[in-house]
Amino acid sequence: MEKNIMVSNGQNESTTQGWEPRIIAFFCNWCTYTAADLAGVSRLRYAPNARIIRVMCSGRIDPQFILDAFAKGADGVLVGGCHPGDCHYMEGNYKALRRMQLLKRMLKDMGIEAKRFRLEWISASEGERVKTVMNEMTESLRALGPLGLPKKFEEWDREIGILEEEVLGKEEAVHA
Amino acid sequence: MHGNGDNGSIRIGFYICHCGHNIGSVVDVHAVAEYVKTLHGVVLSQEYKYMCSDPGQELIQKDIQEQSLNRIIVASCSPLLHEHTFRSAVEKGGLNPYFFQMVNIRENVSWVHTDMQAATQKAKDLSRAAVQRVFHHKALETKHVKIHPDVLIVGGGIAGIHAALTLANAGKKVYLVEKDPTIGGHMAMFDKTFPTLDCAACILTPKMSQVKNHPNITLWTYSEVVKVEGYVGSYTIGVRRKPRYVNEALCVGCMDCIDKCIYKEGKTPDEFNAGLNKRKPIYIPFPQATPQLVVIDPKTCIEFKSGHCKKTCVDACDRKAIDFKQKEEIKEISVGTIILATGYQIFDAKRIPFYGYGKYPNVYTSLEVERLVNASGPTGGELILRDGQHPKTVGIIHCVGSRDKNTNRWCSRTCCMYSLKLAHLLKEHTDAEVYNFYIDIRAAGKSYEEFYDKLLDENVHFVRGRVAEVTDWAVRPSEEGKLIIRAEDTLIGVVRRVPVDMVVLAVGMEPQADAQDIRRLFNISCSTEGFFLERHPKLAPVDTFTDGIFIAGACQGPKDIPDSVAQAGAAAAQALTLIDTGEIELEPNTVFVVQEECSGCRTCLTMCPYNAISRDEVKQKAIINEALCKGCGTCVAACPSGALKQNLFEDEMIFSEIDGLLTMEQEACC
Amino acid sequence: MKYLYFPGCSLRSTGRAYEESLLAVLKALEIPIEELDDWNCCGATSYASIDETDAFALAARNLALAELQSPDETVNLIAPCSACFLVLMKTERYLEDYPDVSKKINTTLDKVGLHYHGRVDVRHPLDVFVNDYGLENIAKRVKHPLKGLKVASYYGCQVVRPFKTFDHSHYPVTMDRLVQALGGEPVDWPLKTRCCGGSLTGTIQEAGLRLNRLLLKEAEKRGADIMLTCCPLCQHNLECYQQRINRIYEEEIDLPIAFFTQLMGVALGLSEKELGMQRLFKKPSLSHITHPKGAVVNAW
Amino acid sequence: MPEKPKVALYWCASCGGCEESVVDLAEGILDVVAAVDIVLWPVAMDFKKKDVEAMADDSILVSLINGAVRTSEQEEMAKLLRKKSKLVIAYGSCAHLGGIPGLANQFQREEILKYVYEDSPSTVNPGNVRPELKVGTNGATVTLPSFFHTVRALNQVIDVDYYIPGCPPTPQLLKQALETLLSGTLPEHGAVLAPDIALCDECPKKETKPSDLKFAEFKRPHWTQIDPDVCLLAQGIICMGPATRSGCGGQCISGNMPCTGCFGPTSHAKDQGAKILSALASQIEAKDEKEIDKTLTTIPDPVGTFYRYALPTSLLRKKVF
Repeated sequence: MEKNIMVSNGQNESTTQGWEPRIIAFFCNWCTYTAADLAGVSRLRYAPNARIIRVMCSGRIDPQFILDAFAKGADGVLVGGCHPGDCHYMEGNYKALRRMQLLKRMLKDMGIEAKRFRLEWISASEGERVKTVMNEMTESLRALGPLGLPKKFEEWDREIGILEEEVLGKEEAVHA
Repeated sequence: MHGNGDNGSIRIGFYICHCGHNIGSVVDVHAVAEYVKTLHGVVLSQEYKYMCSDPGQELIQKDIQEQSLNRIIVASCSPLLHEHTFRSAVEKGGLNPYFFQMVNIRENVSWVHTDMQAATQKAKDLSRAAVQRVFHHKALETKHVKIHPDVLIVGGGIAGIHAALTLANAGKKVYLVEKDPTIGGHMAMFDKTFPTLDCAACILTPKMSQVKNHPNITLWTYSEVVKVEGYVGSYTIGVRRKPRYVNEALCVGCMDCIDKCIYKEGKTPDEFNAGLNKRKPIYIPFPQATPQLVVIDPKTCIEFKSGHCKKTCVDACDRKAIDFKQKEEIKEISVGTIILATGYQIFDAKRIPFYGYGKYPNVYTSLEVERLVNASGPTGGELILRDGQHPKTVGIIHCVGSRDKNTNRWCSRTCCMYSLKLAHLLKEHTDAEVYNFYIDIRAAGKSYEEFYDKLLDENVHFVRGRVAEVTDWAVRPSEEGKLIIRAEDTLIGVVRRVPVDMVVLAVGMEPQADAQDIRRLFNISCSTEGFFLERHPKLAPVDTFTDGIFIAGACQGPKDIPDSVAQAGAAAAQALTLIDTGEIELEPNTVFVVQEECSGCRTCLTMCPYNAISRDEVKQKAIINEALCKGCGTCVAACPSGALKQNLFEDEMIFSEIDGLLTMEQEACC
Repeated sequence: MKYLYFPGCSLRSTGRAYEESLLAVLKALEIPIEELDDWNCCGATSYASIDETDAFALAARNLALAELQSPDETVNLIAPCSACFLVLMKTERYLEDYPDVSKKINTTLDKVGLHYHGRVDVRHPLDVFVNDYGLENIAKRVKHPLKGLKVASYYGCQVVRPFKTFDHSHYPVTMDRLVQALGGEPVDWPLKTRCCGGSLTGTIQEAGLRLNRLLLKEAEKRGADIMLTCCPLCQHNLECYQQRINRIYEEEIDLPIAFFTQLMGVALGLSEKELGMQRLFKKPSLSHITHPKGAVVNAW
Repeated sequence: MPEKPKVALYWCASCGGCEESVVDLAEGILDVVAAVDIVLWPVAMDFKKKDVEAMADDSILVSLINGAVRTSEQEEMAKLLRKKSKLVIAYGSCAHLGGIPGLANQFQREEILKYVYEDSPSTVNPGNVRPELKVGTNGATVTLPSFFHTVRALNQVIDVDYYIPGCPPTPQLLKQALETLLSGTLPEHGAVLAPDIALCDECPKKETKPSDLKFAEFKRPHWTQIDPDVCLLAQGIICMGPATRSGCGGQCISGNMPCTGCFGPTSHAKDQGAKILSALASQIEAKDEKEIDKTLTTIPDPVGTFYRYALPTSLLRKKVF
């Protein structure tokens, strides 16, 4: 029982079988999403693990989206915007940068590995970059293993309503 | 209108496109369609060969009416390509176009993945996300903005000139801004043009003076755009007019002042003659310069450097046109559309040291040779080399700074043809032996190949091989004092050493040095190699990703004169379309405030670069000026209490996408 | 940061003067180096032509050792001999660019308890002197400017090709700039990177000699007083076969061939002994430089 | 006379402040007592679990439960009261959002036990003894509740009908709540019984906030002389007001202290911390990454600051180990 309740680091065998990282990518319409299209037009091949959500500007990306993605089961989140100084809306990417810098610190404090969240500036012409980033991130997540928050939530909640006996048994174990 | 069926039911129609084999060969389209059928709210889910085709679109319209669908999803290519197409189809079907959602399973899936299972899974996920998203879609009004009828054209080369005249003749007011003292661009420097061999000046100068005299064209040379504000339909442009130190209104271009300059000889390399001769500090770029105005170059003028010049020029001018006090001025204009025709720069041959440019005097760039053979050039058209000789043998090296990983990878498209032209002219001027060293001869153009044949008949030599080096290292007596071109003749498979008197480097075309700054200023994109990026390589070659800004000529990529002119016409036509429509549709993706949810905390006020958000000081709440809002949504993400919403990108829509993408059956991960 | 030093076999045999002068100069410039422990043959060009993978493994061992020996994030490994420089760098790049190769090589290395992680940066002394230490700093320490000395810099085929490294692959200038900084006069000659015949002088001698002759004659024709090399084999070929070339082709070539580090040393005021000058067959006459007053002592 | 509606008050993982707030009704409490029958209130009255067990299901009109759920006992009582009550109200930040105890979700259970029973400076426990869950003394077995790995808000354990936010809730809110309930016109299930708009709306310093606020650094209240008449954010002090539900009357602000967010987010935000993070970070002055980080170092504990009351009900709920 203890094992199940103790939160695993996500590496436990049951989850890693045939497991593939799941990435949610938020791309800005003008640079990074266009770059992804370019990657397509250029028939660059990259890992199929990311799912792109298009927003008009990286400035639209609300930290809630990123946390929600993790909470719903993403193993990694990728945010793509125009290079600093190149924002289609002048400053949106700077606002994004500021938020993401703070968010990174918070994620760290919440025990989510730095490699699971990535902010990338990719201009409309950098299709190659999209490919590289997608592959790199997929690889580093594969190395990290699943984050699997939904699974963890279940595990955490399993302790609700377990029978007193089990708790006692466990408690003794702790002391022995 | 919520646009939902009776009792508010959501009725989704889902269409997935094979796009021929583009999607069908990688994504199991049928499986996806079947899967989507099982999703909540989906009334109809079907596959089709080409959704963007008329039958495809009619399909949607039919189903909307017959099955009273109120949400439409098409899984096909990128929304950047066909979103508009399908939205209008939906509208024709009698449904508000914004109940439509597009799923990109081509650029984002089938074109970038090979594993069918993974690709199909990804397509399913993206589709599921869209299905969940459309539940939150709302009916929206398309916004329209008026188009200011005036046009700004940046760059006075042949492309800019042609675009300006086309628009002006159509009765539109045009501002033509050129950074140099005269218009004409590179074409004005050329001697003859391929393949027709008519002289560049003869066909260009008339157009130049037309520009000068056209009532609808305001020509600002020696000027630069320094500010671009606003958006399609109403741009505010700031133009810096650099001081010529010569009063434009008074100067008639008689050039007396130039003769009287205390400099008897020129001291500065003459830009127009590619630096082959020297000009004075006070000069006119070239005889047919337009406008016919004198310029003073403060960098070299004694008066500006020391302040103790006799100012003989001032006395020479009976119209008192010379004005050392002249200051730069900033003009502000309003236009609705912009055409960028900023051209190109030639490849710097010094970057390939082993071709000896700048080291051996008799190595020239093609542009220098244009001036050298030109009647109005530094030598009056006589072919005298830097060391005073008349060349008996000339070698032309193709693809200098083109098709080369070490410099530029692209083909500059014009070099083959102008090299042939130069070969012809050189023979004409000197009857020297002319050798062309080429990788391939690219004579793809109307009567280009024929021109190539003609040159073959003129006994110009063609050596197929990339030149290894140009050297003065003589190994045979016959090579002493000559330049030796070493290249493998790949047709006979031997390395040849060809001694010549003159080497011509057919330099390639590059993006302007300031292309990146221009790009930022006008808020458009550049492609990898640095040329301006068109909206679509085939379907929107002169549009950019910024509405109302078009590109023409070599700033978009290497081009010869005919192509540049054609593109300039196209750009002008695009601008005309906007102007004559009078208004343009804008994405209604603007932001709105839910008044009763806004606490008036002012966070959003600091977010908007367009000052679209202000504060109602009575109600103490934020208000959005829709006209100014560009729809980036930065303020929405910043609103700490969720009181701001962005049309088409409301939080619920994005959360439901995230949810749709991730709430997958665990086992079927990617 | 300190540099690791990979001598290679030549610098302990035919190229001893190179090692002696290199170490002397590094010492004079106070550039800290440390010899790579337990280094082995780089495999040169010959091994790769027999079995490339084995050759990679052989060279990779040195790279792995370098990582063991240095804590630096990027390990700067100096390889003075052109062949070593090229082979080590080539190996490093292959391991970087081709995962399958590096996997194979590393499984081999693992057997002897080694592993290469890709931290090594193979450097040429020219690169280190000019780009790390800096020409200004070198110029500052020059005691005897090589006034009026016309120098033909010869790079040979391996240091700048096939990989783009610290200089232009067709027209390198690093050594010329160095010579300038030392107060000498670089002669412009177009044969800087042309083949010296390599091992041909030992195998198909006629071909080898012909190639050397071209280089030597052109250098003399361009008025060079001395030719500098950065490769033991080039130096050997160009110096040792001059008499034979003169005999066979009826030439009168008489051109001293030195290692660039030797001339550096002279300018920095080091003694001929320290610079291994005595090992040269043709001693350049530099007394006017080392003893500008024209003092009696004949430097050599 | 007709039977008065029954009311139960219970406390789980909480500080007792919520109980105080009930007493803060002052003489108003009398009207309450007059209007209702309090059937359980451990802090004030001597009723036992068995008394509640004895009652018929749904026989209690409303149970006001404060405190988060951290032990098996709290879980048990919450479930019991749910069974016996028509309505359950999560009373106060801890029951509503997890509250201050919820910050413990940044640590592992064992870390906490070890600290409390072994490492804390105030601990004198030579044998490192820990409480036994089950002790047998002459035949009888005494048991203690077990300590969960995770702190939970009430609605993560049982179904909750309404929420009264606040640390503690204001007497006014309680009064209004009771009045509405007794009036019989019930708000929709799951409603938070406070205005659904951020605190700035009722903030006394609202109009002193500039429209072009930029942060070069963030100050902590004790670092600076706070100007009582100016918006705290304008003074560089982190105030959760913009991301926090109003209804408290801006007590802290009036007391010249920043809002720490005890009323939780409005219904339009999913995650209070993420929202204030976004709002504040967006207004940082610096543009370059290093500079931005420099400004950010002046927020020593983002999680503790932005999720002081709402960690267990935030999107991530708990630190991942």
